[in-house]
Formats: sequence, C-alpha cells, structure tokens
Amino acid sequence: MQTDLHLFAAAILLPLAGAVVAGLGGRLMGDTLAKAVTLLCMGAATVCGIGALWGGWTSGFGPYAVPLADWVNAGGFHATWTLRFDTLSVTMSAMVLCVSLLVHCYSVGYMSHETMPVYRFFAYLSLFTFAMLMLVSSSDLIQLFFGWEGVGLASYLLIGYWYDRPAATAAAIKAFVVNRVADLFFIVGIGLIYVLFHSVRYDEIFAAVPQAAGAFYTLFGHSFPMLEVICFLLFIGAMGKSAQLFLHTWLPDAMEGPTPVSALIHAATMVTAGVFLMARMSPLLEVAPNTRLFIIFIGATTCFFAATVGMVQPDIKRTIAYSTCSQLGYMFAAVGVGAYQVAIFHLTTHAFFKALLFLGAGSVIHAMHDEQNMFRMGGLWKKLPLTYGVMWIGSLALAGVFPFAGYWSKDAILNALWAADGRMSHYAWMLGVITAFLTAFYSWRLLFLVFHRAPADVQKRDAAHESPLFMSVPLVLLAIGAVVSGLVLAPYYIGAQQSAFWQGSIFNAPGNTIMETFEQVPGVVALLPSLVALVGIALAFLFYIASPGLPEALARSCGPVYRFLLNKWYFDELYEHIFVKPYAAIARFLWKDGEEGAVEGLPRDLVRATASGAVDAVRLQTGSIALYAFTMLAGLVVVLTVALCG
Amino acid sequence: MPSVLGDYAPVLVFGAISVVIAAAMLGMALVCGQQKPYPEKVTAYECGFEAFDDARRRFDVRFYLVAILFIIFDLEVAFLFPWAVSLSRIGLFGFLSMLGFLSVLGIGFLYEWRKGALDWD
Amino acid sequence: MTPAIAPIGLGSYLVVSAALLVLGVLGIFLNRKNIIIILMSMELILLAANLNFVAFSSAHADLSGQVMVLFVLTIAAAEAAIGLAIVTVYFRNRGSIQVEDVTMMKG
Amino acid sequence: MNAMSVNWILALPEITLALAGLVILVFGVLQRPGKGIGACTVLSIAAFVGCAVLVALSPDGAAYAGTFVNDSFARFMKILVLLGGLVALLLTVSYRTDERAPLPFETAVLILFSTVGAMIMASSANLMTLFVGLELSSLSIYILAALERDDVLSSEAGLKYFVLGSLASGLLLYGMSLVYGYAGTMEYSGLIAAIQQTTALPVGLMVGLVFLVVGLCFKLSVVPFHMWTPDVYQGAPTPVTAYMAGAPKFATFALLLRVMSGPFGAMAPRWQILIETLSILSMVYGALAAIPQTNIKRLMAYSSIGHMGYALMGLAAASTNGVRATLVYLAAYLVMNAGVFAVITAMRRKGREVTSLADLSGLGRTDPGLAAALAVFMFSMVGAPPLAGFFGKLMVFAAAWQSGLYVLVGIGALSSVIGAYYYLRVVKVMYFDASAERLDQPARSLVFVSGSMGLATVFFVLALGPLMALARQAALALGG
Repeated sequence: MQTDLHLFAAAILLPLAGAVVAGLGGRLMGDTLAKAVTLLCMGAATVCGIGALWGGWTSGFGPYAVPLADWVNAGGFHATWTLRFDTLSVTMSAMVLCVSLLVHCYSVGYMSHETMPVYRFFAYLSLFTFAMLMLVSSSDLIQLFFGWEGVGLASYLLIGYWYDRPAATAAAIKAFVVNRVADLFFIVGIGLIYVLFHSVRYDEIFAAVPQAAGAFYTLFGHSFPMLEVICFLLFIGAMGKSAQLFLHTWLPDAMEGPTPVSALIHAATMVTAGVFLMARMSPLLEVAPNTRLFIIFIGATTCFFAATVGMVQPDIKRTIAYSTCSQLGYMFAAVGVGAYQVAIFHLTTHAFFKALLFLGAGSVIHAMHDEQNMFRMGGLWKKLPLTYGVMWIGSLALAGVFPFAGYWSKDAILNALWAADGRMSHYAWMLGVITAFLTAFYSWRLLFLVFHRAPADVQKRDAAHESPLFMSVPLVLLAIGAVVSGLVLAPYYIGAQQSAFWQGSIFNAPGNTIMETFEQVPGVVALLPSLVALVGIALAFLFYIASPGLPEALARSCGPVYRFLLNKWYFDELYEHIFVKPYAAIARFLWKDGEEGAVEGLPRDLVRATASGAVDAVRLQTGSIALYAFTMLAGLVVVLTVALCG
Repeated sequence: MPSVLGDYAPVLVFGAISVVIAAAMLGMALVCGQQKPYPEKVTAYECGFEAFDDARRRFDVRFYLVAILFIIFDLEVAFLFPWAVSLSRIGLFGFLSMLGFLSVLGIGFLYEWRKGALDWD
Repeated sequence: MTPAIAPIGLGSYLVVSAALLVLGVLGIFLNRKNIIIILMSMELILLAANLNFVAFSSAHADLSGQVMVLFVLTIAAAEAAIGLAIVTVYFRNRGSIQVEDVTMMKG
Repeated sequence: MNAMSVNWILALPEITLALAGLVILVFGVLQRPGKGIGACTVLSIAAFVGCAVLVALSPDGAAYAGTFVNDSFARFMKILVLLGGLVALLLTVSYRTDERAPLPFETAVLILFSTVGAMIMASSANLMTLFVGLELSSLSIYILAALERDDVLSSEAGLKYFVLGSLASGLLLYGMSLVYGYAGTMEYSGLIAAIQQTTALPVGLMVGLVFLVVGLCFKLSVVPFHMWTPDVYQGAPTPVTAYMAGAPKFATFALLLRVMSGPFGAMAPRWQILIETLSILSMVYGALAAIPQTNIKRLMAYSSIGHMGYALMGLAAASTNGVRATLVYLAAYLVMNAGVFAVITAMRRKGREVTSLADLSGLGRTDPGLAAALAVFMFSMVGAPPLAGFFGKLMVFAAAWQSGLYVLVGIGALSSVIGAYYYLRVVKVMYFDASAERLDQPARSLVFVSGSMGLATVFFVLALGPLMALARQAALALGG
C-alpha cells in the first residue's frame, strides 16, 4: 500500500520537477535536453501513475491521505499539502498523465519548425500537467484552488505562447479574465464552505453535510438554503473552467495557442476540471437538488448551443473546440441528474478521442503549413493516410457509433437523462439527442471537407506530407484508446463493478438510484442516439459529397439563422455591449477622472496649495516693523475676541 | 459755594506769583544790567547748538550717550526714596541690601568709566 | 472739610490709561517716520500700565502696585537706554532711522 | 520683615550667577580692549556649571515673601535654561565676525545675565518677579542681537527685536496691571484664591490674562506674534541666535506653564481653545513658511515657530500629562536645536560665515561627520524614530489625544508631514546635490557640541525613562 502512495506522490511531483528544470535551466541546457527532461519526467510520472492505479485496484483505493508538507497554520485555520488517494483522484491522474505524455511526445514533432527555443513551451506543458494533477489529487479546497489557479495560469501562458501574435495574447487574456470571473464565485463558495463547516478538508466537510443541511443564508432579505448557495457558486466556478454557456467565450479563442495545447486543454486538463469538481463535490450536490436542475439546464443548453455553432465554423480547430464545449454539456447534464460516474466516464473516453481529434487536426494543420480553414483544404486522404484513419476513428468515437468509446459513455448519459424522469432531464434528453445528430453531422462535415472534397489549392495539397514518428505514435496510441476505452472501462466506471471500483469516492445519496436504473430504458430510447448519428453522417455525405452546392444554397436561403450560428449566437457581441463597453467606460472614467483627476490630482493640488500657501505665508513677512506690530495687535484683538466671546 | 475753579484758586495764585517773579527778575536784569553785546557773546553756548534753530536738526550722537547714561542712574535713585523713608523699619538687612544695590550700580559706573563712555572725546 | 468735588473714580484712571495705551500702540504702527517716535510710544504704553498700577494700588490700598511702578520705571529707563543705543548703532550702519528703511531682511 | 522670611538660600543659584556676572564684567573691563575674552568665556562656563550644580541641590520652598518659589518644576526648567545658555556660550568660543574679530567679552556676561533673568522667570511666584525676570532676560538679548556693531543686519535684528519686544513687554505689563487690579494681588497664590472665589470672571481679568498670554507668546514666537523671529534669527550673530532659540523660550514656557496651570488652572476650559488655536497656527505657519527659505538661519526660525506650536500642544491638553509632555518636548528640542546651531556656526568658508542652504551642497562628501550630525538633527526634527524629536512629538500628541483634542493632533500630524519636506530638503542638499566649495575645518568646540548633541539625539531613548520621571515630578509640583 505504501508503495502505491509513494508512486502516486511521485506521479504528481515529477511533472513539476520537469517544469522547473526545463523552465529555469532551459536556456543553459538547450532545447533538446529540456525536451528530453520533460519527456522523461512525464514518462516516469505516467508509469508511476499507472502503477498507482494498478496498486489501488489490486489492494483498495482507500481513501488515503499522502501528507507532503504543512502550508498555512494561522489561528484556527490550518491547511496542509496533502494528496488524496482515492479512485477518483487516481483514475483522473492516470488519465491526465497518459494524455499529457502523448501530447508532450507529439509536441516534439509539432514544434520542430519553431525558430525560437521551445524549452519554455515544454516547461509550460509540464507545469500545466502538474497544476491539473494538484487539482485532482487535492485533499482540501484550498489545495484544489491552488491547482485550479495553476491551471488557469498555465493555460494563459500556453494560449499566449506565441506572444508576438496579437490574437494569441488577446485570447490568453480573455481566457484568463473569463476564468477569473468564474473564480470569484468559486472562491466565495469556498469561503461560505469555511463559514459553514469551519474547515476546507473534504473529509470533514462531507462528514458534516447532514448536520449542515438546515443552514440558511440570508441575502437581500431572502433566505436561501446554504448548501444550495454553495453548490451554485461552485458550479459557476466550474462553468468558467469548463466553458459552459455564458462563460464559454474563451474556449474557441483559446485555439490561438499551439495545437498540442488545445489538445491538452480540451482533453485532459483545464476544461475537465469543472466536471471533476462537480464529481468531487458530489456529497454536497446530492443535497442541492435545485442547483442540480440548474446544472442540467446549463449543461443541456450548452450541449445544443455549441453543436449548432460547430456546424458552420470554417476553422478546423474551432469546430473541434465547439465539439468539446458540447460534450462538456453532456457531462454536466449527467452531473445534474446525479450520474457523476457516467460524467467521469464520458470525461475519460472523451479525453482519448478528443485528444486524438485535436492531434489529428494538428497533423493536418502541420501538413498544410498552418492552414486552419477547412474550405482551403480538401483531398488530403491520400497524402495523409494515417491521419485520415485516426480522424475517422476519432469521429466515430465522438459521434457515438458502436463500439467506439463515445458510444458507451454518451449513450449512458442520454439513458440516464431519460431515466431520471424529470421535466428538466427530459428537456436535456431531447437536446442531447438532437446534439448527437448535430455532432455526427459536423464531424463528418469536417472529414469530408478536409479529406475528400476537391482541393482548394492543389499545390499545397501535393506538398503535404505525413507527420513524423513523434507525432504519429501518439496518434496511433490515442486511436487505440478511442476504440477500446469505452468497451474496457464501462464495466468499472458504470457497469457491474462500479461500486467495487469507485469505493465511495463518488457519493450517491440513498434516494439517488440513477446508477442502477439508467440501463432500464425502452429499447427505442436507447437506440435513438445511434440512429440519429447515422442520419447525421448521411446528411453530411449529402451536403458535402453528393451535392456540394446544397450548403451554400441553404445558407443563403436561411441567411439570418446561418449568420446567427456563424457568429456563435452573437455572444461575443452581446458581452461586448453588456460588459466590455460599459466596463471600458467605467475604467476610462476612473482612469481619467478618478485616477488622474482625484487620486493623482488631489495630492498634486494639495502640493500646489501647500507651495502657494508657503509663498503667501512668506509674503506676510515684509520686514516692516510697523506691519509686524500691526500683526501682533491684530492677533491680540482676535485672541481677545475669542477669549471674551468664545 | 464750592466750585472747580474755587478749588484751583491756589494754583492760579501760584502761577500768578511765578509770572510776577520771573518778570521781575528779567526786568531787573534789563534795567540794572550793562548791555554790551558783541559777536562772541551772542553765539551759541559751548555745547555747540544754535540757541534758536529748527528742533529737527541733527546733533552729535554723544549727547544721546550722556542722556542714556544719565537716565539710568537718575532713575535708579528712585529706589533710594522708599528705602530712605523706611530705613528705620527694615533694619540692617535693608541697609545692606541697598548697599548691594548701590555696589551693582557702582560696577556699572566702573564699566562706563573703563569703556570711556564718560570721556567726551 | 468735605472735598470740594467728588473724588476722581477708579474708572476715570482706567480710561485715561487705556487712552494712553491706545495712543502708544497707534504711535508704533501708524508712525512711518522716525524710530525715536516708536521709543516714545513705548514709554506711553509703560506709563499707561503704571497709571493702572498706581490707581489699583490706591483702590485696593495695597502697596505692591506702587512698588511695581518703581520697578517699571527703572526698567523703562533701562529699556529706553538700550533702545537709544541700538538706534544709534543702527544709524551708524545704515545712515537712516526711518521706519520704512528697516527692511533689509524679509521673506 | 526679617531675614528669615527672605530665605535667600533658595535663590542661591541665581545670586551666584549674577555675582559671577558682575565679577566677570569687572574682570573683563579691567583688561585692555580685545583681551581676556577667552578667559571671560571660560569663567562664564564655569559659572554655568557651578550654577547648574547649585540648582540641582537647591531645596524646595518659597522665598522673598513668597515672590520666589523653588520646586522640582523650577529646577527642571532652570536646568534646561542653563543648558541652553551653556551651549550658546560654547558656540561663542570659536565664533568670529566676518572681520575675524571675536565677539566682545560682554557677550558672555550678557548671556549670563539673560540666563539669570530666565531662571528668575522659572522661579517666579509673583507678577513682579515675573516681569523683572522677563525684562532682565529680554534686555540682555536686545543687546546681544545687535552685538555685531558694524554689521547692518545685526543692528537691524537688534532694532526689530527691541521695538517689537518692548511692545510685547508693554502689553504684558498692561495685562499685569489689569490682572493686579481685578484680582487685587500679584501673588500667584492670591490670584488662585481670587479666581476661585468668583463664579463669573470679571471681564477685566480676562482681558488682562489675554494681554499677559500675548506678551509671553511673543517671546515664544507663537503665530501671530512671531513676526520678529525670522528677521532677528537671521541678523543676530549665530551663537546669539542659538541662545534665543533656547533659554528664553524655556523660561517663557516655564512661566506660561506655571501661570496657566497655577493661577489660571481653574479657567482651563476658557483658555484651552485659545492655546489650541495658537498651537495650530504656529505649527501650520512654521511648516509652510519654511518651505521657500534659502537661508538656513531663517529656516531654523520657522522651524522653531513650528516647534513652539508642538510644545504648546502639551499646554493645550491642560493636564499633568500635557505638562510632562511639553517638558520632554522642550528637552528634545534643546538637544537637537543646539546641535543644528552648532553646525550652522561651523558653516564658514574662507573665514566668512555662510548661511545659504546652497552652501551645504555636497557636505555629505566634503565633511561627512558634520553632514551626518546635521542629518540626524533634521530627522529628529521631522520626528523620525528613534531620535529625540520623535519621543517629544509622540508625547505631546498622546497627551493632546488623551484630552480629546483630536483636531489638534490631526493638524499636528499634517504639519509634521509638510515640515518633513523642508527638513529633508536640507538632507537632500547635503547628500545629493553637486558639491559646493569646501567649508572650513570646524572648530573643536563646535565639533564637540554638534557631536555630543548628535549622540544625545540618537541615544535620547536611553535617558527617556529618568527624564520622564523628572518631568512627571515637575508636572506634579505644578499641579499640586
């Protein structure tokens, strides 16, 4: 047992070691060595992580605590660096490590054409991984928040990696700011948890939930159940990280980063943090039914919204990015009905095929020399046979076609939504099925546009070449994962052995039987998602292979709808008007009038007044005896008056 | 009947008598004296002032010096009067005190003397 | 024998002394010409105080007021002497004792 | 009246000092002109030291039919006065006029007499003693200010001080006459009784009190009775300026404290607002008007105006703590003020005195020792811990705060900030400006004074405990 804990600790700390060595020493040791160090650290960490998973599976997951160090010890507040060893953290860690290792490996090939030294990039990647690992292995909310913010920082650094591109820095700032908005709610939620439970440790919080169920929080004269408020705030935090509707705007823009970063963000780190948080907080969410309804609503709506937008995007990476957004919506919907295990299952399978899709897209982009517009590609399937193959696998997994990974997890979510049997969950189920159709449609739209259609630029097509070994090996490995992960993991995550597997690390309230009942749905309901997926594929074939003129005609005839979708439901414009412009106006006011006028002006005026007062004071001193005497007498008179009348 | 003027009648008498005496003295001098004026006799006195002249004329600063020295010693004497009057009651201590005071004045005088303030040139 | 007129009351003395004080004070700062006039005004102020002391001394039948007057007189003499000396020194250096000329230092 | 009630042993320090003054005068005047100056100074210094010992040993009690009192308050103030005079004497040792002539031997005698007057002020228990002591002190200073007889600035300073000082004395005397008239006595104890008897104070008494306070405020150079200060400080020979900034101020404070907390203590609520106003005016004006100054002696004049404002804060508090705070403040002021003037006296170039701020440029490089001392004094005047000035300010602020004078404390803090500007400008000029021509090597006596005062400023905190105990004792003597 002790060995597993040590392996686990090593798995989490090794990426940090890699990041520190490569980041601080990269300039000295050079790119090659820095790459080797980070890759080696990641490799070792992955081995350790899988070892820990294996050890946990054979000898029980605990939960155990792995104390690392003391952190904050102030008054009644005590926080430590302690790793939590349970099924959720170990499986998440293993998944993160696997994907991250492959992304590292892939990056070696992908970043080979950079003119600048790339040790910085690898250091950031490792740091990103470490932060995510800290997040998933945290044993209290403070440590989780540390990882949470670490992820935010690393994503900022990576999205803005090409700092000489204005779009990249803008996207980095946007991602950072949107996440900070959500984090504000998150940290208030943590604060309320501390107020309510006098602790931030998971064990103590979860143990005290039953006693705290009756607590109320009064705001503006209304009383809200405290736990609902807390869960709501935590969910808003999760919305920011997981790019749910209203806080999703940063995600597509984050595509400005190098493609491996996109893969990492979308598959393993960052966006999954929100779902993880929800699963981790399942004991709290179980007693906050109203918040869960809200979660279903947001999740389902995001799911649908992102898919509709994904249909019309010309940019290959943005299409996949919206796909991620959509899939996260599924996961949240599952969380909303209490099927946390299903959400985590989908998260895991999604990690494989989404990483695969991104890396495949990266391979295409790499081959086309940084071309991202799908309409300028086409006919690549002969030039990039491997990429073509893995993209097919990824798309099949994404669309949920039997027996690929997505089939198992997505169908489980939709079944759970149906089985939950509530008005909101039915709404979610309906949108989910529609989204399944849309998902299939845009996935094959992507495939057909990139690989089959007549090439827009034949020379460029002919110049394209298959990726080097460093890139193709991760592709193949991920493809294997995308094929088999669903089939292999389903029994453990959601199937017969689930309770033995989770060992209580995800909590289902006694009345929450969704994990038993979700399989018992009518056959039609269970088959419907697969059916609509096939229809979606067929439609994509019709639109982009059979009669290529059709999409354009449709776009023209439904102009407003098309533009609405193309402009992502005008969210950016809406925010521009609601938040950015007023904020800029307020900021300008504070800058010009507040800062320069008052904050700088007041001292300046004070100094000026003092100086002129000094000059006036000295002017009184004329040197004339008569005036001096007069001043004295005037003073005498004044003092006399004050004394007699005062 | 008593009146203000009645009260001051002695003053009037006093004034009248002094006028009479002064007039008599001047008149006697005019009548009895031998009048032989010549230039040396009618010029200013030895202090150097014109007898009849503008009062705002400048004059030698040494006059101020004499005035300054005089006024101090003049007024310190004011302490001697009450001392003299009450000497019988204040005894030896009072007597010695005044001697001390006078010796301080004496030291002041010594200082003036040594400094040459008393020399005209 | 009854006094021919009512004795002059304390109030009258105070009024006279106040008048003297005001005269002295005005003499100091309304005078723009000669510093000697300032010295004279100063004496007026001291005399006003002296008059008060004497008047109060008589009114309270308390001798200490009169003793004070003696001190004041001598001090006034010393002050006048020192004042004259300083004026003399100043005149020697500056060649003028006009009040408005005493403004070498200001600011 | 007999010899016993005279009890002259209480006044032994004053008598000794006065007799020493006479002896030195005779000695000096018997020398040939220009000779024996050093001997006179040394004799005077010895007289000061002896007198200080006598003061420390002198017993409590009242003398001269109750016109003269000796208590721990009087002793405390007399020691301050004597130290102030002693420092000025030490500064005269090496002082030369621009014609390279030393100050005449009368300087020492006059400082001595002035100090006697100041000590009498500190011991006065009667308006008569008060006036005589004040005049003895003032008259000597008039002469001292005009001591450089061939220097037009010096004589102008003497003239101005004389004219305005006499006016102030006149007003003071007039106020005394009113107080005497309406209280019927000149004894402080009698005044207390007279005030306590009446429920409503006669207007005349109030007017008299105001005149009295105004006269004293003139000596303290409290705004708006400060007008003479910059001109006189600038024109007077530097050691004399150092003397004026020290001993007479302490003595006047002694008087003010004694009169205000003794006879007029019962009227505190009525004069508190007055003192508060004067304090505020002084602090603010002192801080403001010092800013444009380029002459360091003028600068120090405004500085002392400000310091008197701070010291008045303790009086405005109208409490034992307040008196104690004022005493400690004055002690701190004595130390740093003496130090600054020692440095100013040392500011000579090719034998001529220079007083412009620009003459200090680069002193940090050309004479690091002197510059360090001046910097210490400046920081102390700002009130930077742990220097002397800090504790003084801290105590008066605390005392005023305890008495609920929050506005006063606030304005005090504000003017401290403004004041910091010009104090630190001196430091800036010394250390950051391009070097001016070297100053002459300072005389040993000046090095001694500035060095010892610098050490006293820095290590003030070590003496703080006993000092506060003494000040407390003195304050209690006044209140009881």
